[in-house]
Formats: sequence, structure tokens, C-alpha cells
Amino acid sequence: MDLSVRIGTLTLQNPLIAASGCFGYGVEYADLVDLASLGGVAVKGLFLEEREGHPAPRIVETPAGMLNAIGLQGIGVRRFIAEKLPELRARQATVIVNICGTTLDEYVELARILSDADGVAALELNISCPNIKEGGITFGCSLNGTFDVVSAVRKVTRLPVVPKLTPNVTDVSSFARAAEEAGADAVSLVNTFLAMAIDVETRRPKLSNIVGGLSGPAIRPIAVRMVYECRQAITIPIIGMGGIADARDAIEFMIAGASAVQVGTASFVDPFIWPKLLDGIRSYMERHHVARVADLVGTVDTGPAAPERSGA
Amino acid sequence: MDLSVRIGTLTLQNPLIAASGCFGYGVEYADLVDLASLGGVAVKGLFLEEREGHPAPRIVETPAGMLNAIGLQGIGVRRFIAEKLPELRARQATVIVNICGTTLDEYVELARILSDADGVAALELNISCPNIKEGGITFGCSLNGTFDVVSAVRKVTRLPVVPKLTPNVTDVSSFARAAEEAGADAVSLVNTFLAMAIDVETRRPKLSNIVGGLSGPAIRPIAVRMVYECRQAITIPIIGMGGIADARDAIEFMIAGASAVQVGTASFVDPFIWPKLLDGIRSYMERHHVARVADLVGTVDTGPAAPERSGA
Amino acid sequence: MPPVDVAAEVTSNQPLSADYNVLTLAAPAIAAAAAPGQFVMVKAGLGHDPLLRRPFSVFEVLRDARGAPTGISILNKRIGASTELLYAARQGQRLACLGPLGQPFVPVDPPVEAWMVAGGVGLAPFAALGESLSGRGVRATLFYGARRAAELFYLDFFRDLGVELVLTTEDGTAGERGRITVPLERALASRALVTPGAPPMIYACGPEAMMAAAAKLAMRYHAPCFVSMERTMGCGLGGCYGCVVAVRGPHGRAHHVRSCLAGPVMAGDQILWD
Amino acid sequence: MPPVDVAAEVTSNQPLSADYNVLTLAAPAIAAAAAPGQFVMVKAGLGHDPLLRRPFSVFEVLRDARGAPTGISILNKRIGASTELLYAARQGQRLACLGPLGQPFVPVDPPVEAWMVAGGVGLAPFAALGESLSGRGVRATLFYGARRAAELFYLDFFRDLGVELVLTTEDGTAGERGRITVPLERALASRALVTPGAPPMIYACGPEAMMAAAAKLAMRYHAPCFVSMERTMGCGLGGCYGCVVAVRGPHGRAHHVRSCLAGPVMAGDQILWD
Ligand SMILES: Cc1cc2nc3c(=O)[nH]c(=O)nc-3n(C[C@H](O)[C@H](O)[C@H](O)COP(=O)(O)OP(=O)(O)OC[C@H]3O[C@@H](n4cnc5c(N)ncnc54)[C@H](O)[C@@H]3O)c2cc1C
Ligand SMILES: Cc1cc2nc3c(=O)[nH]c(=O)nc-3n(C[C@H](O)[C@H](O)[C@H](O)COP(=O)(O)OP(=O)(O)OC[C@H]3O[C@@H](n4cnc5c(N)ncnc54)[C@H](O)[C@@H]3O)c2cc1C
Ligand SMILES: Cc1cc2nc3c(=O)[nH]c(=O)nc-3n(C[C@H](O)[C@H](O)[C@H](O)COP(=O)(O)O)c2cc1C
Ligand SMILES: Cc1cc2nc3c(=O)[nH]c(=O)nc-3n(C[C@H](O)[C@H](O)[C@H](O)COP(=O)(O)O)c2cc1C
Ligand code: FES
Ligand code: FES
Repeated sequence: MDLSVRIGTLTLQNPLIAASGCFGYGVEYADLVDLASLGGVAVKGLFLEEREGHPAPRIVETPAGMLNAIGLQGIGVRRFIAEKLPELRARQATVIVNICGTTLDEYVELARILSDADGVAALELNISCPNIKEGGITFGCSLNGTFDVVSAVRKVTRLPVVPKLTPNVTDVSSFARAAEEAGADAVSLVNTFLAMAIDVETRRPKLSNIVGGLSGPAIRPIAVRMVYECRQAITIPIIGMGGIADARDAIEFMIAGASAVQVGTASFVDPFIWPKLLDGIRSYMERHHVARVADLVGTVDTGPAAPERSGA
Repeated sequence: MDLSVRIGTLTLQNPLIAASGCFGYGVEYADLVDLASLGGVAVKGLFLEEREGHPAPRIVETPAGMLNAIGLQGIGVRRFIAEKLPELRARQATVIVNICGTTLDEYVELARILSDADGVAALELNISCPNIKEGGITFGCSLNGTFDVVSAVRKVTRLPVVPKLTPNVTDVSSFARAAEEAGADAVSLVNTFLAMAIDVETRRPKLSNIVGGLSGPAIRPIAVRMVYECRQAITIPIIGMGGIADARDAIEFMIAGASAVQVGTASFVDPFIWPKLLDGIRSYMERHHVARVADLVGTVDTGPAAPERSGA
Repeated sequence: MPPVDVAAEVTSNQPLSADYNVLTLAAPAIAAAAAPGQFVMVKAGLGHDPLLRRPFSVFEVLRDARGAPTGISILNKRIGASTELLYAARQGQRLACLGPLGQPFVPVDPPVEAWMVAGGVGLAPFAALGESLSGRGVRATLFYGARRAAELFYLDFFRDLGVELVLTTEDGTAGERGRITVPLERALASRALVTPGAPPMIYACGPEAMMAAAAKLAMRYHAPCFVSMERTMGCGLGGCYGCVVAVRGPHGRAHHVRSCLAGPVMAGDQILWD
Repeated sequence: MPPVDVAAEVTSNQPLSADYNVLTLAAPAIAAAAAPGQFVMVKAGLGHDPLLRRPFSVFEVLRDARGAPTGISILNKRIGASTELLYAARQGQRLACLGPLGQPFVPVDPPVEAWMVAGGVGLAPFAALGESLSGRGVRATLFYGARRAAELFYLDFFRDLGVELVLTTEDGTAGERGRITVPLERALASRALVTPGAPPMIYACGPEAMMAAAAKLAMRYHAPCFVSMERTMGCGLGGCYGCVVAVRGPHGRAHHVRSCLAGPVMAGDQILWD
């Protein structure tokens, strides 16, 4: 059974990636999860510099989902390389570094620095964080911005470049196309949905940042639709995510068109989810006689069955 | 205690409206719910002509939500006026008719016909149905289209005109502004989120229409955020909806900026929800010494408390 | 009478197999009004996941010693989130239960015979129907197919009512091996030879393919046939238009009717089986 | 030892009031490793609503007749969806329980005295801490405030340990009327007069305003103070950065630390109370 997945020049041993911002810098989980057994570890979004992020409350639960407004607290790229990367390398993790900038130059500099570091497998460009104005969302909500940041980074690195798209747009597939045209090796989607919760007793927002990003099972059907749409628009691989909580959900994303998947919120609920997901995918493949996990990708059958589909 | 709500020239006795497509033509519920006790009844989306809609399966449950792709099955405006409106009038329902067209002319004709009918309180322009290409979504996803359809309908009717906005856009508040500029008396938001679910055993979409609209508690935090954004962009009333399942949720929408609210999916779970919602709002107003429900609208306090809000 | 919503206490939960159980619910008002073939909408679990209620046929109408209706039972088959919770429901727990809903089976009177055709959990409406038929003195047969012998339930119940049993299992562990529509067809054919012009009334509930086959056999042998359609339901009350079945429309065109109002029991010859 | 995740059986559910209960959970591995002040992450309910686990202090460490750890208890206060489900949990049910997590209270040894300051459900970490202190022979006092007499729990438990009790209630139905920080301040002041230079160790858990007041009093009287911070937690493992507390940073600036890793027990004088 072949579980491997190709993202540009990178081969992941399996399609399961810990989602950025949901797995710390990976090292927090080193004693709980065999990092080497994951397809990849997308570490918490990094800026060039250290950031303290937003004050608490930073998270609030909503029906089948959660809002977060962490504000990209982080140790900055240099401390990451010095303090975290060695352990990740020692644990044989496939490290995907999620990078965030305020300007195009910052993305380029981050890409340069990380390309020189040992043990980085790919760059995920966070141009979709809904929680901070500077988190690249200005790039992520404009087709030109998306194109520009991807091509600028593309020029300075040999690492696979994977822009992470926001779902908070009218037509996500046009952003996927812009990314592809700019030379991306893959796209990640979705980041969180801009959302809000209000405490009716105090009439104050439940998050210190007023708005935050919605993740978790609640968003899964929207994310699956977006993966499906993008699969039809581009030929580079898609890394799909949004609410995956079990193997069936992961397979749903792959059938919709994702070559690999990330899991975030559900790994909060069950930090030991990884081997369960892998076993579930394996037994599904056995049951359905699928030899290579890549053979599942984009196989959704929208064929006959619906004669009145166009709305008679 | 004053629960009344003004929408243009119309006064609703309270802010609770049965959401379009979730309450049939209202008559189905006449023996279960005192229709006269509702602020309004938004009937199922009507085209000029009868439509059969999509084949089953039309609905599928998702975490804390549901997808639907009904495809606007309906009896057409003339049969509605002849067969349903008299009973609604007899039951003293405040009838909001949700209208859908393929062309601008169809909206105009629907508005003309309904303006001449006795017992119609307002028109809700469905320019946001995600399930059919002709359901006005081409208008609802373009600022010009939204402006044009609202101003065309505005010219031919004295009834309050309430375009219903889609959440599947990058910046919903610009659509609210276009609607306001075109002369809308209020805006309704949100319609459902375009979404998808796949049966992994068959690899087929779970809906006959492939994609459908996500509603229910899952979407509430996104809908609340959109109401909050629109409240800052326009001065006409907002009718808010998306996942309201109890009085607290309804109040959350009002505090975010909605003058009235619609309830759809939750009324499937509990068809007897209406008096419970009203009691809950009343006791909240008592507890918080709110004399007029209108005094709650848009009172979310985003004031001090978050010094690092801009993302230090 | 309009349906009522009851916070029904679970008075017992009887497992029948690893997947099937019978829940009895205290709900006198529903029990008093329910007719065989009608259904209830049950909310399993608190919170919003699972979100919607689920439709269940009224299995038995429960009565106290004096015959007064006290509640209903449902035959539950575990296939997903809600039915899983109902399989694990505990005595004393309360479940929101709305009903009775929908169109019941159209009853017959002697000398017309009644043939009930059940596949798997499709047995659900036939306990109540069998009782009603036996009360009317109608000669009744239950054609009942399941995967294996251990999934054929309530046989003694039907025997005690005087209902004749024709059984099939997919693995041959009880009755004939194969599909239930095979003995049904045989019976129709032989009856047509023996007593032509006196077809039985056929009632069917089970997988859609089984019901389609039964309905087509009935048409072939000119027997009336009612089936209990299964559709995902949003509301059970006609509000959502989620539960439609395609039937022959006024001008020969397909027409979508809501199975929660026009059904679940519908005339088999009106349905556009695909 | 890294934390473990146990499908812990509920071995009992003891209601203490209309809002409080104590759940005992079979979880030997967690019990064996837990130190006072640590917490567990518990998943209430199946399905995705509620979605996340919730943090609960280890209330008691349960042992069998031979003293071997068998499980833990949690003191649960019903305030929302998950705590509602835990209030209603039934014996025999299983709950996913991850732990032990976080930094425990830093213990003291005689002759240092220990003063525990609890507000409401903030009592939770002090049963285990009281036991541990009493095992070390530390003289301990529990300052314990609640809304009313009926919400002061486990008093005999602490008395049996030899812990001195100072009680307050908001309505005056037991102990002094008012806030628990009032007698705390009085005690600190009088002790400073009587035995200056020998401050007690102060441990506080309760509403943030109470802990802030206790921490500030401690600073004023030069007593060491640890508080157990309460933040909404996504993961409990350092993965989400949801649970931060603002502390004095390296260059005097505010610095956010994750209370699930650096806490929940933290030095009161390091926290930037607002
Ligand atoms: C009128 C009527 C009467 C019924 N009576 C009974 C009864 O007496 N006993 C009983 O056990 N069941 C009965 N059913 C079926 C029952 O409603 C479904 O089994 C139940 O809704 C499944 O819920 P779930 O949450 O367990 O599964 P879900 O998690 O909702 O679904 C599990 C899987 O089954 C599929 N599925 C779910 N519901 C349906 C459906 N209605 N049709 C086709 N596929 C579906 C889903 O797509 C999914 O793949 C009846 C249905 C109807 C319409
Ligand atoms: C380290 C730690 C130990 C804890 N120990 C205990 C314990 O032993 N016993 C106990 O009963 N509780 C304890 N708590 C608190 C407990 O975790 C919360 O009461 C619980 O998460 C509430 O969940 P819920 O689903 O019932 O409420 P929800 O529905 O999640 O919330 C109900 C309301 O309370 C607010 N709320 C929820 N959680 C918090 C929070 N952590 N801080 C502030 N407001 C909140 C919500 O915004 C909402 O308004 C502890 C918390 C922490 C961080
Ligand atoms: C607490 C939290 C922090 C996150 N931080 C980041 C981040 O730093 N960079 C990023 O690209 N995405 C971030 N995300 C988004 C996730 O990587 C993921 O796209 C999203 O949560 C959807 O997946 P899920 O539903 O499995 O969580 C964060 C999500 C959460 C919940
Ligand atoms: C089954 C179904 C049918 C709907 N039909 C319509 C419709 O005809 N016209 C319309 O404007 N909105 C329609 N909607 C959208 C709802 O009116 C509402 O905007 C949406 O469901 C969000 O609210 P809720 O979460 O309370 O259901 C439909 C929704 C559902 C679930
Ligand atoms: S289930 Fe809603 S219309 Fe039938
Ligand atoms: S709870 Fe997730 S980092 Fe602390």
C-alpha cells in the first residue's frame, strides 16, 4: 500500500500533516506523538520577529467549531531555527514552516533565511490569517497580491512553496489559479473563516480581538466544496483542511481533490488522533482496493444520477 | 416592553421571522404555531412559474448544520396568491414574500404582481440562493447586479424591499451598501454557505445537486460577524439570521446589529420554538432593563479592554 | 389532530442484536392518535451534533392494563450518529418525540387479504399494522427478509396475531436463501392462477430497491400496493421540502411531493422508481 | 512522564448541590502521576457539540485499600454545556480524560505554614494539596469563600486533615459575610505583627479578581504566593496558544505564556493583573 504524496520536489510518506498553529512548534508534542510518523508538521506561523499576539480570551467554542484570535504570537524565525529546528530534525519530522509577513520583502527574507536552514522541507505562505491586519491577509484577498507574494518567494527558494488560501473570498479557485501561475508547488486550503461571538450578558465580544477565525467540523462542508472547486481549476496538488476529525473526513477531502490533508482543531480534542487517522485510511484503502493513496485524489463521481441537476 | 421593529414603512410586532424555505408557505404550520404571534413569516422562495426543484437527496446533515439543495421547488406566484395567501391573511400572518428570478424583468414582474395582491407585507429579494444558477445568485455576487435588481424592484413597488444577501463573497458590507444606495428598506443576511459533502463509500456527492447550502448553528459565528460588519456600513435595518437556535442566539444577532432575526434550521428541530424565543427575549429584556427591543440593536461594546487588539 | 411534541421518557430499551433495539417511550397523546404507518420525529442527544430529529415508524402502540394508550415503541437500527445514541439510550432518559406524522397505511377489510413485505428494519410499521389487521379479521401474511436468522425479530409476535410468515435470509440461515421478493413473486403468480381477480393488498417497507420490486410485481399482478418511503427529513412537517419523492404529475411529468405530508405511505404505482 | 489519555469509567457521581457534583473516574495511570494543582482535560459528550475538552483540576487522588492509586475525582460546577453533561454523567459511562497536565503547586515544608485561599469551585485543587501538606506535617489553613453556606463543601474532609478553616459567604449564611480576602488580609496583618519575617506560603484558586487580590496582599506582606490561573483552553498541551497569561517579560514588557504549560499554577507576583 502506497501512502506517499508528492508536493513539488517533496515526497511525504503519508498525507497527514499537523496544521499550522495547532501543533505549536511540533516539539511540544515530541513525547506524545512520533513526529517521524507524520506526513508533515506545519509549525506555528512565524514572522521575522517575535510577537506577543493578542491578549486572552483568544479562543471560544462555537457549535462544532471554535474561534481563535491568537494574533500569531511567536518566537520569530531566528529563534525558531536556533531553538526548535534542531529537535524537530532529531525527531525526523518533515517540517513545513508557515511564514507570515507584513510586506512582500518580509516574505522574501523569511524564505531566504529558511532556505538556508537545515531541516526545512517546505514553506507554507500564510497569506490568510484572519486575525491580524498584517498577517498577509491583504495579499490573500487580492489576486495580484497572491500572485506577487508567491512569485517573489518562488524566486528566492528551491523549497516547495505552498501558499495557504483564505476561504473568505467570493471565488477561491481564482486565487488557486493565481498561485499556480505564480509558480506555487501546491496550495493549502482553507484557513479559518472570519467570525465573531458576543457574550450577550456583557454585550462584549467573546474574543479580545473582537473577531477571530472559525475552525473545526462546523466548516468542513464549506472547505470540501472549496477543495472540489480548486481541483477543477488547477493542476498542482492541494493540501486540504478544515474540520477533519476522523479518517472518513480525511478521505472525503482527498476524494474532493486534496492530495494531502492537515488536521488542526480535532487534534486538540484528541492529541493521539494520528495513528487512528492512518489506520482508518489504510483500512479504507484495503476495503476499497486502492493501492496508492494518490489514486483517491479527486475521484469524486459527479456523473449521471442527477438529471435535474441544473434546476428544472 | 416594546418588542416592535420597523422595517421601512412596515412595523413588525416582534423581531422573530420564520426564515424563507424553512416554513413552507406558512400554511403548513397554521395548526401548530399561532402565525399571528410571529413578527413575520417569510414564505418559500417563489418564481413566476412552478418549479419541481432538484431530485432527492436534497438535504444532508453535517456537524451542527445541514446542507440543502432543494432547488427552489415551488408553486409559482399566481398559485401562491390564489391558494396560500388567503389562509395566511385569515390567520393574520405578516407575510414576507421571498422572490427569485432568472432575469431582472422577472423580479420586476414578481414585485408588480405581489404589490397588487392583498396581504403581502414586504418583499424579500432572493439574490443569494446557492443551489441554482438562475436563483439570482448572479445578481447577488455582483455589486452592479445587486444595485440594479434592487433599484428596478424599488421603482415598481411601495412594499418594503429587502434584498437577501449571500455570505459567499469577500466583502458582504459592500453589497449591503449597494443595496442601501439602490433604495432597499432593509437587508436580510445571511443566506446559506455554498458547501458539499461526499459519501466516501460511493465517492458520490451526498446531494443530487452536488453542492448545497450550509445552514444551522455551525454558521452562526460567521453570520454574526457579517451582521456586525454590515451594521457599520449601512443605516437601514438588518434582518439577521444563520444558526439561531435559542433566545440568546437571537439576542446576539441583535446586539451585533440586526433589528429583526429569522430562524430556519432550528425550527426544524423544534417547530414549537417561537414562544420560547419570545419568552427568552422578554426575560432578557427584563433582566437587563431594556425597554424597547430596538434599544439592543448594534449595542455590542467593542470599547476598551483590548489594548493589544491591533496585534502587537 | 395536529402532532404533539412530547419529552418522552424512555421506559425501556431492549437490545435485539448488536445493531437493533426496541425503545419504549411514554407518550400517551401520541399513542392515542397514531395509526399504523405513521411516524415520529425523535431528537437524539443534546446539543447541536447530531442536529436534526430523525424519523421513526411507530412500531407498537403500548397500552396499560385497561387498554388505554400509554406510549409507543420504536424499532431502531444503528447506522449513524442518532441511531447510535438511541441504541445506547437509558431508561429514565427523555427524548423529544414529535408525532404522529404522515399518512398511515390504508387499511383493508375481509375478504381482502393483506400481504406485508418487510426488508430489515422495514419491519417497523408492521407490528402496529399487523395488530390492526388482525383486529379487523383480515387474513395477513408477512413476507420478511433479513441478512441472517439472528436479524429476524418479533416472529412470535406475528405468529400470535395469526399472521402467516414467509421468511428469507441473505445467508440462508432461516427461511429461503435470497431476496424476499422471490417468494412474493411466487405467491402472487400462484395466487393469480388459483383465485384470479382477488388480489391481496400489498404493503411494503424496506430498502428502496425492494419496495420498487414489490410495487412493480404488484402492478404486474394488478394488486394494490402501498409502500413506506424513506427520505432524509429535515422537519417532518412540510416546511423544508427536503423529503420529496418523484411521482407521476398532472401532465405525465415528474412531480415532487413531500413524503412527510403525502407519505411516508404512498401508492406504489404513483411513484417514479428510477 | 508524558500525560496519558484514558477512557475513564465514571465510578460514581455525587451531587453536592444543584450546581456542584463530584465525579470519580477510574484512571490509575493518571492518579499515579498527578500532583496537587495539576489538571486533566475531559471530553464531555459524544459528537462535535460540545467540541473541545475542558480542563478540570485533580480534586482527589483515589486509592484502593492498599493505598495504590486507582483514579481521581473532579469537583465540577455546572456553568455551560460540558459541565452540564458532567453534572448529569452516569456511573458506568466512559469519559476521555487526558492528564496529568501542567505545573503543580510548589509544596512547602515545616515550619513554613500554608494558607490556601479558595473561592467557589476554586476549592478544586485544595483537597489534594491539603492532603499532601498534611502528609508533610505542614500547618495549613483554608480560607474558603462561597455564595452561601450550602455551597461550602468538604469542610469535614479538611477538618479531618487538621486544616484550619476560615469561611466566608456572600449572604452571611456561614462564616463571615463578605469576601474571603477580608479575613485573609486581617490574618496577614496580624501575623505580620506577631511573627514578622515568617510569612506563610499562600496558594490561591478562584475568580480572577480574588486571585489578583490575594496575590497583591501577598506582595504587600512579602509572602510567596502561587495562584491557579483559569483560561479557556484549546488543547492543554501547548499546541494552540489559546490559554495565555500576561506576565512580566524579560525587558519589563508584557509577555504571554501558555498557562497549560507554564501554569496553571503560577507565581502571583509575575502575573500582570489588569
Ligand atoms: C418515515 C421514516 C420512518 C423510518 N422509520 C425507521 C424505523 O422505524 N427504524 C429505524 O431504525 N429507522 C427508520 N427510518 C430511518 C431512520 O430515520 C434513519 O436510519 C436515521 O435517520 C439515521 O440517522 P443516523 O443519525 O443514525 O444516521 P446518519 O448519521 O444521519 O446517517 C448514516 C448514513 O446513512 C445515510 N442515511 C441517513 N438517513 C438516511 C435516510 N433516511 N435514507 C437514506 N440514507 C440515509 C446517511 O447519508 C449516512 O451515510 C425511517 C425513516 C423514515 C423516513
Ligand atoms: C486549569 C483549570 C482547571 C479547572 N478546574 C476546574 C474544576 O476543577 N472544576 C470546575 O468546575 N471547573 C474547572 N475549571 C473551569 C472549567 O474548565 C470551565 O468551567 C469549563 O470549561 C466550562 O465548560 P462548559 O462547557 O460547561 O461551559 P461553556 O459553555 O464553555 O461556557 C459557559 C460560559 O462560561 C464561560 N467560560 C467557559 N470557560 C471559561 C473559562 N475557562 N474561563 C472563563 N470563562 C469561561 C464561557 O465564555 C461561557 O460564557 C478549570 C479551568 C482551568 C483552566
Ligand atoms: C488556534 C489556531 C491557530 C492557528 N494558527 C495558524 C497559523 O499560525 N498559521 C496558519 O496558516 N493557520 C493557522 N490556523 C489555521 C489552521 O492551520 C487550519 O487552517 C484551520 O484551523 C482549519 O483546520 P481545522 O478545522 O482542522 O482546525 C490556526 C488555527 C487555530 C485553530
Ligand atoms: C431547506 C432550506 C430551504 C431554504 N430555502 C430558501 C429560499 O427559498 N429562499 C431563501 O431566501 N432562503 C432559503 N433558505 C435559507 C434560509 O432562509 C436561511 O437564510 C438560512 O437557512 C440560514 O438560517 P438558519 O441557519 O436559521 O437556517 C433555505 C434554507 C434551508 C435550510
Ligand atoms: S421533511 Fe421537511 S418537508 Fe418533509
Ligand atoms: S491550551 Fe493550548 S496552548 Fe495552552
